[in-house]
Amino acid sequence: MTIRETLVTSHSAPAVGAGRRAGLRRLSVPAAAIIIGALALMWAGRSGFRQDLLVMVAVYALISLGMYIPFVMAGSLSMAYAAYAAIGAYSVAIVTTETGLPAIVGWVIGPLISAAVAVVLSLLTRRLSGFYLAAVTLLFSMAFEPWLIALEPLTGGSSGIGGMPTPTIFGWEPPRLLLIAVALLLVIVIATLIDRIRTGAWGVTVRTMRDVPSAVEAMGTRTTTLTTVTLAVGAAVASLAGALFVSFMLSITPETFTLSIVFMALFIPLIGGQGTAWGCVIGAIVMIQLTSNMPSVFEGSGQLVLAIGVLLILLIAPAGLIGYAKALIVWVRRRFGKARA
Amino acid sequence: MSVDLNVTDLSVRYGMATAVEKATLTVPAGRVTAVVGPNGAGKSSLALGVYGAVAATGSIQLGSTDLASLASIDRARAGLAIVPQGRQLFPKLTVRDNLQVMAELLKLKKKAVDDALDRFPALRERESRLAGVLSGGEQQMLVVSRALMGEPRCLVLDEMMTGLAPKIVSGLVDAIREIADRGASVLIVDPAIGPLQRVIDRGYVLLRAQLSTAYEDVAALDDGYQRAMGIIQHEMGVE
Amino acid sequence: MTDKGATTDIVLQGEGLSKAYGGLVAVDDVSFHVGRGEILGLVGPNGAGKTTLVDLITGIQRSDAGALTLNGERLSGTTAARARRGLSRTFQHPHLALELTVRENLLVGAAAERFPTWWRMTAGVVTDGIRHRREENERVERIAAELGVPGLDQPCANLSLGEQRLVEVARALTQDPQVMLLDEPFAGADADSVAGIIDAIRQVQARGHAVILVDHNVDLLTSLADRVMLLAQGRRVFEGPPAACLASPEMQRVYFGTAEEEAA
Amino acid sequence: ADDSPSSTSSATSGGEIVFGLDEDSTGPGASYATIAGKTIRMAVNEINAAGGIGGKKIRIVVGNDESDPTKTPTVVRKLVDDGAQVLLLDTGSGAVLQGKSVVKQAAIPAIAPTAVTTSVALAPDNEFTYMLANGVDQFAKAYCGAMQKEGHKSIAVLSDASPAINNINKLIIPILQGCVKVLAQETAPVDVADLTAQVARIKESGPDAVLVSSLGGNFEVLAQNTLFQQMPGVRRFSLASIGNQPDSWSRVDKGALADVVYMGALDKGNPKTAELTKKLKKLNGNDYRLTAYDAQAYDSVYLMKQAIEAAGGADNPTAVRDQLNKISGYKASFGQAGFTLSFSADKHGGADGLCGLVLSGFDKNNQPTGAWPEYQVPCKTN
Amino acid sequence: MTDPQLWLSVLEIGSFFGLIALAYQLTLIGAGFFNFAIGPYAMAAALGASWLTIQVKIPVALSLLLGLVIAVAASALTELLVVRQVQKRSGRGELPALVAVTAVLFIVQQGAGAIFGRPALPGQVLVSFGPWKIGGAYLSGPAAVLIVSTALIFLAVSLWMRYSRTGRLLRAVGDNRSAAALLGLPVGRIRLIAFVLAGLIAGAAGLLYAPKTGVAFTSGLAWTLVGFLALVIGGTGRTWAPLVGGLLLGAIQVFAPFYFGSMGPTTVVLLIALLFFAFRPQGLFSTRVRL
Ligand SMILES: Nc1ncnc2c1ncn2[C@@H]1O[C@H](COP(=O)(O)OP(=O)(O)OP(=O)(O)O)[C@@H](O)[C@H]1O
Ligand SMILES: Nc1ncnc2c1ncn2[C@@H]1O[C@H](COP(=O)(O)OP(=O)(O)OP(=O)(O)O)[C@@H](O)[C@H]1O
Ligand SMILES: [Mg+2]
Ligand SMILES: [Mg+2]
Repeated sequence: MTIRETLVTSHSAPAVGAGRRAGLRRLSVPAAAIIIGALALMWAGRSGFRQDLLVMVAVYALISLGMYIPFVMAGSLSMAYAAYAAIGAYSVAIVTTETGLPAIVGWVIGPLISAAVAVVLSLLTRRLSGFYLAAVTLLFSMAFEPWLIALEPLTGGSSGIGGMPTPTIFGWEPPRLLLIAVALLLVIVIATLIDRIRTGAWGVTVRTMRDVPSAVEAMGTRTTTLTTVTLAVGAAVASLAGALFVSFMLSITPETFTLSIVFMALFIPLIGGQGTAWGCVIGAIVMIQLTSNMPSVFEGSGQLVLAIGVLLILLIAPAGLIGYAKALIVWVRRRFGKARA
Repeated sequence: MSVDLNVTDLSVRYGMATAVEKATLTVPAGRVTAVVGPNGAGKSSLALGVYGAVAATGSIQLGSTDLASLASIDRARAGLAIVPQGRQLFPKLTVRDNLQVMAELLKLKKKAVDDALDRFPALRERESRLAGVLSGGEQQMLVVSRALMGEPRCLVLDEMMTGLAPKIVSGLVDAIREIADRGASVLIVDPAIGPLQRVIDRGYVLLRAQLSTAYEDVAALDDGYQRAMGIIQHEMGVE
Repeated sequence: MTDKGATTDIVLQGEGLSKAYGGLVAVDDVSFHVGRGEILGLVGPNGAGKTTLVDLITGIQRSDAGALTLNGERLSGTTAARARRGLSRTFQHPHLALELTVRENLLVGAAAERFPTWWRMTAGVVTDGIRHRREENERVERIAAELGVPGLDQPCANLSLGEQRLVEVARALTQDPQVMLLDEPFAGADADSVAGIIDAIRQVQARGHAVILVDHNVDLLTSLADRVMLLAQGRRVFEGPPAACLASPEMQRVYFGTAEEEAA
Repeated sequence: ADDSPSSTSSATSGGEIVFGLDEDSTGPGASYATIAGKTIRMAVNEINAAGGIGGKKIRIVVGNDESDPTKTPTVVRKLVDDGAQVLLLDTGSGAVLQGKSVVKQAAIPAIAPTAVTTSVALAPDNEFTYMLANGVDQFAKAYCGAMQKEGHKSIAVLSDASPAINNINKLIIPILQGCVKVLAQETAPVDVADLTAQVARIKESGPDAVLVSSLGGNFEVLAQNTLFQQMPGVRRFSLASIGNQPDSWSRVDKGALADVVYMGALDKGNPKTAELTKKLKKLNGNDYRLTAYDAQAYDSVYLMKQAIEAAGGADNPTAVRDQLNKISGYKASFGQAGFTLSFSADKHGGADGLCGLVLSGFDKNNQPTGAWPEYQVPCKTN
Repeated sequence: MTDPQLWLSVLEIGSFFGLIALAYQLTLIGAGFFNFAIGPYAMAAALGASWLTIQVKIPVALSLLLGLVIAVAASALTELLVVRQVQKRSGRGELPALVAVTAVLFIVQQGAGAIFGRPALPGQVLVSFGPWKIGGAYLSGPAAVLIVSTALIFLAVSLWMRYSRTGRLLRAVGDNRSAAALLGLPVGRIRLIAFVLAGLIAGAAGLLYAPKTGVAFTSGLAWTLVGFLALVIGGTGRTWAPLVGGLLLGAIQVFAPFYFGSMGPTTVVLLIALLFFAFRPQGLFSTRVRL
């Protein structure tokens, strides 16, 4: 039995209530993530670049976590996530520069607005199948940038918003590393939640809806409404990504979150492994490594390296890196077991 | 043209699961052989393995032709036909086009399509409708009709009667008898003997991937099947 | 043959239901009713309109004419709305999420009642993120055991078709509906599965719910049903107790085809 | 990658001076950013060949943000981590705008050689960010002069919907309205497939001349072609892009550019321009077409050099920035003869006066003819 | 809507959108997902042909042919090396394949940029004729060629789909892949044919359209997006649907700014699309079967 065969056969997910052991395991993954996050913070140290890499990992992870429920689980491809991230970013930027209210207000408003927009878009396309959603949200994404520009009094028009104050807590300016720790924690919390949602009844309903909407409908759950809810939840999470970005980069322009980020975010869950929400986190790390932290030999090759990397992962690790690791463990165990027997 | 189908040591595996383990059976020409067994026993895997639609190991001989080395399309051209279980048709093609595809695959004359349509009046009436809007039974008629195109030398019928009304079933039973009488070998695969009682000549019981030895008449087969099921229930009770 | 057929109060009633596709009238002015604890058998030749009638009742197809009442109140609206009012059904060809496990497929049925409104669906995101309900899982396991559904933690894609059909029936059972509509549950089922399904139907009946049963296994159907309705070319041609139905000339003519043969 | 981030800056301060170059070499801005990038390297080689700055050689560290503003901050920090002591932001305007605040946080002087948006050099967050070209508000004055000269009473504007162009229009159209009537303003997305409708509306409004305001590229080609087809003989004014993008000249219908007057920045009469042309032709072959990108890239490097020399080295970026603020009267390689660049604490756009602007034209073969003989802005400071 | 110039523009860009959408549709039928790399195929063909003519100085006719070869090769390789392999490894589900072709999109785009250069190049024409003035409207030679070729290509493809053996097999494979495989249809070969044909059509679209504004390596993504929209508007039910969708999208893009120019073109297109989808939920043409 080769690893490849293991990959194919070890697909079957573990049971929902596989007992007490699952309870322990449930905590072990987030705990490991926290440890890795702490190590990452140590690795970053005082290097602004490395700190930024962590921030960008968090940003990409949040965008793709936002896409995880609607796209990976429910199968509805929305192209509006760039707009949602922008909404989150602008909310924080506007709140901090214009109102004098604490930034957290922006963190709340942004996701709410994004969710509302997602609901409207989804209601408008509710009678349509998946591809229409993609088309309409694509058009929405294209129209969104001009709106940002046109709403100049609010958004600063084409130059965007700059000159934001660094985040403070009751006047105290926490060190950047601490803020990054909070950002990573946010990602871990959301990934944990979404991963848990995935295997719960709600998540299972959503995943069933993707393949057999008629069956879900026949059991009494309105699929159009459920789709709308998934899109709204996704939009809210993606919006957090924008808020996070602007809190560290301290400025935002209409061109910051564009369609290309949606295409990037499409890659992420598959790189990490679509079988779990943690795939988004792993995928974001790989993505940032491939785009922003390559040895200088690859400098100037940009998307090419990324795209080739994605293809290689798809070919070598069809279940994503997490899936590959799991298969590897199964394979090693089996070999080891056989050797002893 | 009457040829026997001889299957030796046929195994079908899905990853690590074994669906059929070294099955050896004969389907003599001119006779209707059945493989019965409970759900999940591996009957469809056996049928598909014979047809070449799933990977299988072992030898499959149709007369002197070695089928195991052929791709499924070549097996079809060598005279092997299958009624697969489930809705294995092309829903967005018209009824006629569904048959046309098969005719082209087997390089048959145009008339074969018309003959196939005429096998069931319901199909003829609906020849230009999309196959996907037919009722369950009508779809089954289409699949059966498709398999009978081109006068196959060997027929593999997987749950052929499901979803068909008694009137149609009895017509089909007669048709199968006729086909067998013409010298074709017929393999029927089903979880129940039921209305097929009339047409089955001999058979095997398939239980958890293991094929029994041949039962040379229906009564013996029925008896063997019930005994096998009894064993299962007994085991379950004990467990 | 059971003789529970004292059908006092009507659960589901249809009046003058019709559905045409172009020139083809699939269901033609059909009226029916089914009472508490009653099993209504639906038979008819292929293409008679049985599945279409079930589709009309559950709202998967819109009827051209006619009205439905459930417990005396008008039944209309979307499929989901009707399901929430107490209808559950199986599909003639299983509609399962093949990549999900059997357990997960059943869980959808068990939990469906929890997400009736957009608000409850939204709340479901949070509550399910925090706690998974054990009772739903237990229900799934109980029903799977009763029916003898194998391989709970296997993806449905790994099941044989017969096993998938059984899962389809099990899923309808996890919902504990007022009216259960089963479209050919016995097709392709082995003896054990048949016994399991019969048991389940009896239980549903015993709880006072109604069952509409479509199948071509007439022996089984007539032994189970309290009343049988015969459809042909979309019309109701006979309705009555099973024995009467079996003996009726209509049944012989349109369903068994014996009368026709004699005529020919 | 290197695992000791803190070591870099101290290690490099010894024998060399590190220029950080954020070059969009593969993204949408690649077609012009690579032109500037090449010339930046040429200028650096030239300085190094002549002994470097104060005896220290310049080393370039490169990043690529693909004109994607989400990446720009990270790329800037990477360059800083790699030891960059000054920065050249050779990327799209949107990216530069997003990068401004990070540049400020890092406190390293940065010049955006190819930037067109004036906000690059304006508050907020502009403490360390500089640009060279004339602000587009000044374009308007030149256009006004030319329009008056030709007797145009009314114009229509056709622009793409990019934020940069929106920014520019916001500045120039109010000024233009002071000298001509603006009858119609049509916009279309940058990647629009057809402009017939917009041009039809412009035609209906009946202007004396048309201003095409775009980032260049496909949009400009389409605009010039469509205007030429539907409104032949009507004078067209254009921004700088068409003159700086030689690849678009051959894509426009033959003869269609003859009616175009664009806001060039190159004048053969400027001796420094001629000098640079010679250098680049030697390097890249005789067919080489000098663009304003080349000139601005070249000047950016030399401006940095001048500031670093004045600061006595690049170890203290803030000192370099302060010296940059003191540069005045630097003779530019672009603009009309005598055009100079100066900076101060509150003037981060380098151009002195209007004569960085050179109204230019094309001939019947779509080849630029250099300074437009009809009219040029006078070089007085404002 | 009386200005013939506007209608000509609709025809011109509509034809282009339609061709791209047709290429999409063929791979959609053959492989069951949207091949987002179609736009880059078209771009690579056009950019490659221009580069071969201008830089390598190969005769135009030959470089146009080589342009087509580039697109066909790119498309065929996508199927053989990427889609087929990915689907083999990750089983059913369109997600991995969709993501894989998105990666191909970037690879073709950046690859073309690296090989043929990043500056835009003018499109090449075999013979130049025109422009003509038709009733006051200006029709350029390349536009006329584009419109006529589009009509011919659609005619050919729809005849092929309906009457040829391979066309019918392609529809069958697209309809139910597992049934096709079970019966022994040559699924792999038919899919490859679909990809080759899609590459051919995409390449032709790129070559025919490039003379309008030239082509740059970044054009691929833009073309991918408009083609996708055209296909969605048209629906996938008929062979002609992509053309109708393309023309409709063209009409929206031309007439919306003409009548509502002040509102911002993208917003208008969005609003019209929403209205359209509200009344025609399944696109213009679609085939529905029972559940
Ligand atoms: N969407 C549709 N378009 C056209 N015809 C349809 C459609 N749906 C059903 N029909 C036709 O209506 C008739 C009734 O179909 P229905 O599925 O209800 O039959 P049924 O009684 O369930 O038959 P079976 O026993 O074969 O399942 C059939 O002849 C079928 O072809
Ligand atoms: N694709 C698959 N992957 C893994 N296991 C499978 C797959 N298909 C079938 N199996 C398993 O193989 C066994 C045999 O399946 P098969 O379909 O041959 O059964 P069958 O006898 O035809 O049953 P039925 O009467 O239900 O049709 C079953 O236990 C099933 O779970
Ligand atoms: Mg089977
Ligand atoms: Mg039916």
